[in-house]
Amino acid sequence: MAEEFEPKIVAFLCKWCSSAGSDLAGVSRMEYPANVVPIQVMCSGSISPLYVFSAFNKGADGVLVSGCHPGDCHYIKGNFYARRRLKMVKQLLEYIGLEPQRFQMSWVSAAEGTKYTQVIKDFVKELKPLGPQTKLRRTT
Amino acid sequence: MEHNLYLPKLAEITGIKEEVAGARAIKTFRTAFTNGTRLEYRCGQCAMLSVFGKGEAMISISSSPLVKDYLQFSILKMGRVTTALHELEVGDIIGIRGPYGNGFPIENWKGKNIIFIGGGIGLAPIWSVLQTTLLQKNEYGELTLIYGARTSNDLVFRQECEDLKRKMSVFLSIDVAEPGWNEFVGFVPQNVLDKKPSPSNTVAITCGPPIMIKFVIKALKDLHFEDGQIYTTVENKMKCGIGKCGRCNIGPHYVCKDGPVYSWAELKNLPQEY
Amino acid sequence: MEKILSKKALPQWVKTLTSYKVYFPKKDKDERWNYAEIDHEDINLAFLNTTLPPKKLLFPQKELFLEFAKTADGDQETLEVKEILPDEQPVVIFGVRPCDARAAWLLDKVFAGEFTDPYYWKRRNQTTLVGLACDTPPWENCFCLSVEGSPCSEEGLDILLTDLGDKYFVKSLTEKGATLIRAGKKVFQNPKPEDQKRAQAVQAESVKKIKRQLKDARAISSTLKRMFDSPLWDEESMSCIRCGICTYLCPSCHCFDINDELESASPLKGNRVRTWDTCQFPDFTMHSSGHNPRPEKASRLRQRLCHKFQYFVETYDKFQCVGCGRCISLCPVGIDIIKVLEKVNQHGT
Amino acid sequence: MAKIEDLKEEAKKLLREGKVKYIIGYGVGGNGWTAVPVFIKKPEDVDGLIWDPTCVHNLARFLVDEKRRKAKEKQPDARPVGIIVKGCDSRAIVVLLQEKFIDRKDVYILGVSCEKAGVVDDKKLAKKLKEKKPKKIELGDNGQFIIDTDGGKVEVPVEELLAERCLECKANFPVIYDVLSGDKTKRAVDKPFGSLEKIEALSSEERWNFWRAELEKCIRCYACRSVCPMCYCDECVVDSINMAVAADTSAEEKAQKIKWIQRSSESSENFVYHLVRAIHLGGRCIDCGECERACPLDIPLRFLNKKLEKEAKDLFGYEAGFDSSLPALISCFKDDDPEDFIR
Repeated sequence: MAEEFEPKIVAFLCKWCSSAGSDLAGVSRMEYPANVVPIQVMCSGSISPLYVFSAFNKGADGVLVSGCHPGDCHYIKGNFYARRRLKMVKQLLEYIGLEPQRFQMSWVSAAEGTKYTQVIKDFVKELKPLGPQTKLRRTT
Repeated sequence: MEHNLYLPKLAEITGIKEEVAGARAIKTFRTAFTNGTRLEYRCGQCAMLSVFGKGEAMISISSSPLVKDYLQFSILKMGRVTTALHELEVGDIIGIRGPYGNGFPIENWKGKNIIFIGGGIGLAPIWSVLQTTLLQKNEYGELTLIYGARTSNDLVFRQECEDLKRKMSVFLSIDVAEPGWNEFVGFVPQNVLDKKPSPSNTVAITCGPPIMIKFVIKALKDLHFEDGQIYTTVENKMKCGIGKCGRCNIGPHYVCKDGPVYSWAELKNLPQEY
Repeated sequence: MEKILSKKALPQWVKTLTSYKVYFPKKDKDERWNYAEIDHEDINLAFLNTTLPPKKLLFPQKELFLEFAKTADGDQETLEVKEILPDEQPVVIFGVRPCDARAAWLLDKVFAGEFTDPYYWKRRNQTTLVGLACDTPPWENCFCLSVEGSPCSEEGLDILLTDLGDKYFVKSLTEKGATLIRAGKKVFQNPKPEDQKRAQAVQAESVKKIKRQLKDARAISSTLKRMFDSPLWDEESMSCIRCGICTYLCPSCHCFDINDELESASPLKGNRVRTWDTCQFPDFTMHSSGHNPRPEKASRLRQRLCHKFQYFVETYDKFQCVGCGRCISLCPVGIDIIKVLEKVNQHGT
Repeated sequence: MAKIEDLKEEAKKLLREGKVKYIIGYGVGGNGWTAVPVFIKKPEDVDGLIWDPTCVHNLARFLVDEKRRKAKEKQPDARPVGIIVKGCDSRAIVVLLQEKFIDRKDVYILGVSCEKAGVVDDKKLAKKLKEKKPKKIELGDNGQFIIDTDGGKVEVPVEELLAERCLECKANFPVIYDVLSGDKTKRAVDKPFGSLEKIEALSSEERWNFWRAELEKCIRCYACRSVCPMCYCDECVVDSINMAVAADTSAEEKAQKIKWIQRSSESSENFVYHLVRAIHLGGRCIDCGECERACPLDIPLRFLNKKLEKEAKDLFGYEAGFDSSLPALISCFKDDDPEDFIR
């Protein structure tokens, strides 16, 4: 059986919620695909669109930005700003022709270990049929 | 196709001496080519050092051409490549291509007194000439070194300068007084005016920050030095080193190829854009 | 060697050039042309001039110099540096206007001399330039006559075609040109005497049609020498927006930058790459200390004009400007090199 | 198009009384008929000012240069700068004010109304006139441009030559001004985002092939960034070469500056550059169309910013450049901002 395509996902996880959620999933020995390269950031609001474009440029097959649920943000408004800014990023990426499923956003609180694994499982399942991301990847 | 000019030769770092610590760190590197070859060069010429992955930087060769077993560079930590160089250790491999530039015309200074006037890292290009004239002491007149830096911690080749005092007159200076400092306090141009070197049968070489060179030349003119007796180096930004990439020019001259050493008689007629 | 080539036979000639990579001016959109590798249908030379000059094929925006890679076997790390030269591939560029070919001839001077540039010369030696004389000036800002060029000049070209209506008068100028003609020999006919006369007539006629003019350009060189500190540069560069159009689109501008571009940091792998650079960007001359000999727009407009009309003249006794007019027509704020130089002349006298 | 005689009188008065340092306006360019930016310092030069359908430039760009020049002067001349603005340009000034980049007292705004016309797209004009060389262009009385060329007078309905942005114009007359020339008539715009439809109608693959073919041509001359009044950063984050170095910038800072993209115009990195620029203009771009006009290779850059302008309006009800007291698009939010895409 040809060795199956394993998508590489870069996930920006907010330190206070999503990163803690992923730790909880780990501590509770939950099974979920190991395709994720987690990058812990102080807040989902600190994600500059340049990080997303650069991740795709450096070869990511999927990018996830995960932050706290609205109202839980340690900095009160960070995730609200992220929601608006990254919606613009999503619309722009779709507009230039990148497969929409490649860029996802999610709210995962520190207690939602299971939701974190579910988000990752769904994400990998959606990315597999798409194959490697060749559009924004640097070739030379 | 003969040798590709842009292709650096690999060299190993054989020795690193930390001259100055702190923000304006300076280190002296000794290098030897991995294939054992030598570099034929004149004092005052430069070489393009490559740190692969970071880029290239044009650095003047501070060792004398008469010294055969190493090539020495004194490097101030300033930007991307020089910072990368400061992070290297003995045994690491860098690239060296060159030599570039015209170098000092020391062959027509036989029998003349020579005054070296340096500021900060400006002593590096001077050191090559100073060592060469020192090794052939009998062919030249009296040698004098006037060298200064912001603080005593910023003085390069500090120990070597102290040893030099036995062979030639050395006048050090720092910009602001410090406890335990008994030599001149003030800027290098003031130190030159204070020491009043005589212009008869003398050549003056000055290297350092552009602002210091400007005032040193003014000071030497006040001491009745002729334009042709004053030499300096122009340190413009360089990338190719062979007069093609177009950036280091002052007027029609490409400093990397036609310079960096200029007498004030020549430099005076070129546009003052350096 | 002079020949006649009927316009209909042009595609046959191109078909015989199997070992060459063939470029023709291709219409992008709205009357804009650029050189592109052709597929055999759209071969025609009814074009004005290309936005990007043939320089982009001789001196590309990106040129790989060398490749470096660190391979770790055990704790022993070895660094390997490999030279990358442009690949062996003979190239033919059709539809080169005489001014752009003259610019290539100027670049030959820059990249030769005491230090020859192996990358430029590898491409230049394997490229054959087939010129097309301008019977009418392609653009309104052409002023090749004023800078010692002409609509039918031959410098830098291997073959010069002159349009005689339904056929071309073909003049081979170099060995490379001759081999190209020999490759398609049965396609050509021998010229009759009246063809030669017609060709000279067309060329003489084209010289009269150049509208824009830069009066006594040679006098400008000496005037520029005295104008270094003139306030004219501030006034004229006030509207400049410091972009790279006038230099990147200029057929004879050759400034470049060399940088290391990483594929991966550890293990270290990447290339040293040459890319176009422009004297209009502040970082062109900025020392890493932040000191910049040319900090303001004025000093950079002065550099661009002095390099082309004074420094190059003092070094090679030639203007580095070929009068193609691209920098005039494509400048977003309409800085006109002819107008500025005319003001230099007025200021000078 | 408004006749700007009243504006010229105002300009002469301002210069005579020394109320403004200089006036940024449009003058006749090198080819004798198209407009170029001019900087008028003396009252007698004011007659050189023109206002016609070739005044395409967004002069607000030069307020950025003025601010940089003033920052370097030892004793800065605090007088405002006079500037002639069309409707779209005035919205650029509003955004600069909204972002506190310039103060209102720094600018004396001489507004001109486009009324029922706008500016001409030079490519449409060239296609229409073919070989004829234009010498002058004016607005006729009943909705047509009168162009006299070396082959006689040509009359063309306004809609056929207007620049795309004028066909979708939201501000026929300046939204902010000290003096206004011409009356406040609006031209009806049926589809404010009509030009986007042909791209949005394409499939995802087709859109990708369209943008890849276009952005592959980019030679990184950065004219789109240099001509844009909203691109006023001293150091562009996505530009691998320019860095604002001051005397106290440490060596580590210079060494550790991240090169997000390389300097060679490699296709995927052209995307990163243009996408980051488009996002940084989200909710700030006022569609003056200068980036597309300046691009020497005719990359349709306007469509990147126009898309985000449409998203900002549809998703967040935000329109740039109308109210300088509003917070910027991405520095505010609403509770009902869309979050359907969030899991």
